[in-house]
Amino acid sequence: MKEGKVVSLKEAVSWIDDGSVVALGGNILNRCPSAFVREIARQGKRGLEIVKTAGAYDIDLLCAAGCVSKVHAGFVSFENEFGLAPNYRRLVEEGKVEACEHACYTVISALRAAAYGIPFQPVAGLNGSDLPRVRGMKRIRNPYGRGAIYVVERLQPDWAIIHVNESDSRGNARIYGPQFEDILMSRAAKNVILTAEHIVEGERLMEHPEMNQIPHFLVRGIVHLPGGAAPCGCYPYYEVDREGVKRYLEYCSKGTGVKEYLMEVSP
Amino acid sequence: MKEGKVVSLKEAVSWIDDGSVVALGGNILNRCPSAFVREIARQGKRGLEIVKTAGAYDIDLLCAAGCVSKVHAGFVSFENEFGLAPNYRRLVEEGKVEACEHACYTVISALRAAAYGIPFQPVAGLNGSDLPRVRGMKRIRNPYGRGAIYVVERLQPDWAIIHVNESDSRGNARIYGPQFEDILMSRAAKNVILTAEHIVEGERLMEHPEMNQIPHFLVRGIVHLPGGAAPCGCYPYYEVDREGVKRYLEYCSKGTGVKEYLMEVSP
Amino acid sequence: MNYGPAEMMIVSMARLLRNGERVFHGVASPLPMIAIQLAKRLHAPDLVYLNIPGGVDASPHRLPTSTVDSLLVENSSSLFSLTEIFDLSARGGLDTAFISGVQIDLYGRINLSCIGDFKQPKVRLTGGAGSAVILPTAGRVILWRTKHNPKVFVKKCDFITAKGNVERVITPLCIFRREKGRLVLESIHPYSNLKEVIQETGFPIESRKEYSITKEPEDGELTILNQIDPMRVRDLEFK
Amino acid sequence: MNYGPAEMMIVSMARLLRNGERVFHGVASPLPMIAIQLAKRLHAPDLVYLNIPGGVDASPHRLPTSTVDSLLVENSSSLFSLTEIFDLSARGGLDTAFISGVQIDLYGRINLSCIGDFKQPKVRLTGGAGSAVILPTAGRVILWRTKHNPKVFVKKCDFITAKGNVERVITPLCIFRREKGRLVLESIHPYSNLKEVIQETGFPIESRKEYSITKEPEDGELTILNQIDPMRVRDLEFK
Repeated sequence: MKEGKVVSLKEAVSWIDDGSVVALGGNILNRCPSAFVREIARQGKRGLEIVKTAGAYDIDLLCAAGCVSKVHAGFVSFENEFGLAPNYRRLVEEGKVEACEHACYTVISALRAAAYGIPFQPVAGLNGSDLPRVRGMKRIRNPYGRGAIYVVERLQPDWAIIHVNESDSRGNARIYGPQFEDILMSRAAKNVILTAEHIVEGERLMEHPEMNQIPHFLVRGIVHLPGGAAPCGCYPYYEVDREGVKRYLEYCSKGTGVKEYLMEVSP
Repeated sequence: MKEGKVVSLKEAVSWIDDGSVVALGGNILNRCPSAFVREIARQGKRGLEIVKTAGAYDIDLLCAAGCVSKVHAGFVSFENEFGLAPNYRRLVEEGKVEACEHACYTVISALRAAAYGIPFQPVAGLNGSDLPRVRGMKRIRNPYGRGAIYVVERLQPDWAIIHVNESDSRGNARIYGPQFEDILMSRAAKNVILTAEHIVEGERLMEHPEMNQIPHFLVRGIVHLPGGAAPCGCYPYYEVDREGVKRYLEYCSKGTGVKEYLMEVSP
Repeated sequence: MNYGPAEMMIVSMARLLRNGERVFHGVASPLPMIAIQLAKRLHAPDLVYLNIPGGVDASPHRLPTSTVDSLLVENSSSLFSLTEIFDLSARGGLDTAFISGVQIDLYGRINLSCIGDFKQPKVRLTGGAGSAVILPTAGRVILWRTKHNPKVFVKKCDFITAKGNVERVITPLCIFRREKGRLVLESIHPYSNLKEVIQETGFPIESRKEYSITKEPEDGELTILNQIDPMRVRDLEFK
Repeated sequence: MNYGPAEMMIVSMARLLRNGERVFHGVASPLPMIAIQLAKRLHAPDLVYLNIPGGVDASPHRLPTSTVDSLLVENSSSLFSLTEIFDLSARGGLDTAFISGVQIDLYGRINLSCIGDFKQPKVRLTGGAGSAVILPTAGRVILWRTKHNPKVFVKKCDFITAKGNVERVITPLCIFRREKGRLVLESIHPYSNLKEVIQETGFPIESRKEYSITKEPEDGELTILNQIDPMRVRDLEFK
């Protein structure tokens, strides 16, 4: 089935220019495009802007590897069991990465603006928060009545990188279980790269077209990466590899940790 | 299975007050809540505002029965085989029904504003159309850069009436095949009434929760109405009853046609 | 092989479609529905076919008489709803859309709303469906209308429902191309002539010198058209 | 039966939940995740449980250590994504949300963004996740924090990540209720006392006279809690 849009991991990552805006699918430690992210780090991309509602391993690793200039996210941390994202935190504190903090819903709204072809999207809430001030979110008058509402600026990723359960060689793809913001990302981004647990026959996917949330014509390339979310989980195939996450964090607690980590982990 | 939120057709229709804003699911002659619409006509509701991207039988019948004050829609007609919607057309021409013409996408955008809890929704396009002028759609400046964009006002239906393939007695429901704008309507409306081909065990629907597009907590009531879309079709169970549509149009071509039609057709 | 305006129009539409592009037709659109299937069978197998029921690359076992029929999800590769199609067009991702008009003016502006005044119409029409958004946002729009007379091709629309990126207009008599914002005669179908086109068109025909004769439908095109539409759904638009 | 702050907090949260209401917890929220399951087993079987993976009324076969784990779609009645939950809250349809804060001030405003200046932080925190939208739009917000000291309950947040409809704050020592915009002491947990609460709170404790002692967790509550959380996922928040 190596045909159609299926390419190697190296090639797909080579498409991404320094300075690109890259949306990463999944959420925290679930169905992240982890292997793809490691290859970005290995290829030494620079100045990327990362877009995600809530990230951990993927964002932290890219920060550690020096790939990132800005992070547009609502939440960056490993949650209670593993704690704060050490590299993201350090690099923001050192002024080397800019934390473009969003409410998760403002990431969603900014992606909606991109998907809907409009320059901004009104969003409920935010009243009383300091975020609009420090992040330059505007408030505009309701032209149909009283009141005003915050609007967030369009955020159009150059790339959405989405790890899916199944794809055919043209890019018709399925996610089983939680989709998080991945479907919206696939619409908002200029280009989509899928990393897929399984490359399957298109005929089988066509038996239930309503389950194929990503249509082929939005997809630029597909990388066959079984286990490609690890150490994050990929429902329903495998859970979070907690030892794997710990190993990443242990490497990070050493000096030149991420380089060594990337040499040890494959792909 | 007559339990939970399952009620009679009469009761569900009795909930709808005169003057309500009612969104109707389906599209043209597909999966419309036809039996529900006929009961609205029989109960003699008045002053309803109907919301739908593209309607035919349902909108025309409600207009004929004197139930409608305004129609918010992008398209009202039976398409090529059956022609224009005769009662809608006549009553708009007589000034008795107001044609609040939308582009279909502005209906969608106005419903999105309701679903997103915002007073208006920006929408691409409309440039050069007379619709914004006659319909009072405003154009506002982009606060993040150059240019301006049309925004449409929120349109929040009091009710969304949606004919589904399957529902359990709590209102977890499934549509097979084309969903049209029904899922958005279920989010935009204050209340949802389902008419269902089949009332099924919740346990069965829970085997594939991702296929249940309408969650129970949005649903106020369910009416068990096998064949309830006829003469419209309900994929994959039955196609459009073209003789049934013709019969409706034949009754309409007589003087007091719709009253007689409603006596003949059941439910 | 025999052909009439229906076949000439469908073949003309199909020839305009390119392999790989994303093409949409809406409600009440039998000719585009058939033209898209024809193009996919001829030169554009990878054309991405989008429609209101949401089937991507649908290939129904028979053609429906309604172009929003649920049959148009059969053998699809995924579902992509009307809402998604509008979003796609709004963000610049829809290449080609087919739209009709009850009135069409020299600038390719269309009226699908009313004859007479909008608020007190002499005739209330269907409404423009998605046209007011599609015309300005799609990469190109191919207009068509199965009647060619001065009531359709008018000096001035009673109401401008939509205006935008019209590239061509396919009629039973001819094909117009839009150049510098105005419709110019591109070709006249073999069974018509310049006199008839001028007589049946309410706006002045410009650039007469450069028009050609539309290439007749080829036997191969007509054979496949008849395979796709053996029940002549196409005739519905000519009733 | 034995109980500590974890049990006291979870039981306190669960008691606040009402049958039939729509309740959401987000990321890094073990105590609310457990409290919701407890309430559903006790007095609120029809509580509508919403979470980030999107499971509606999920009932996982075991509790995950992450509260965005895909296990939280198990045995759901439908999927309702985070985007949908925000929309629901935005349109006034979310009844109750659980949110935490690294700093919480007298007005129930929270900081999850930074210690020090936002642009040049001394400590970059996790970020507020959805809180800046949830606090103003949800019907009510129940804040919780597993540490109660003057660094958490502060006179002034370094940064206001979110402000809004906070109804109660559950801490290891006490429960605050928000009245006329300010947090007032509602009850002190049986193992603590007023002196300790005052000492560990950075803002002045108001309306001291009317506070009560939190009702101890009952054996029935603790039994079910232990059935739900036999592996003591709840302790993760106290590390």
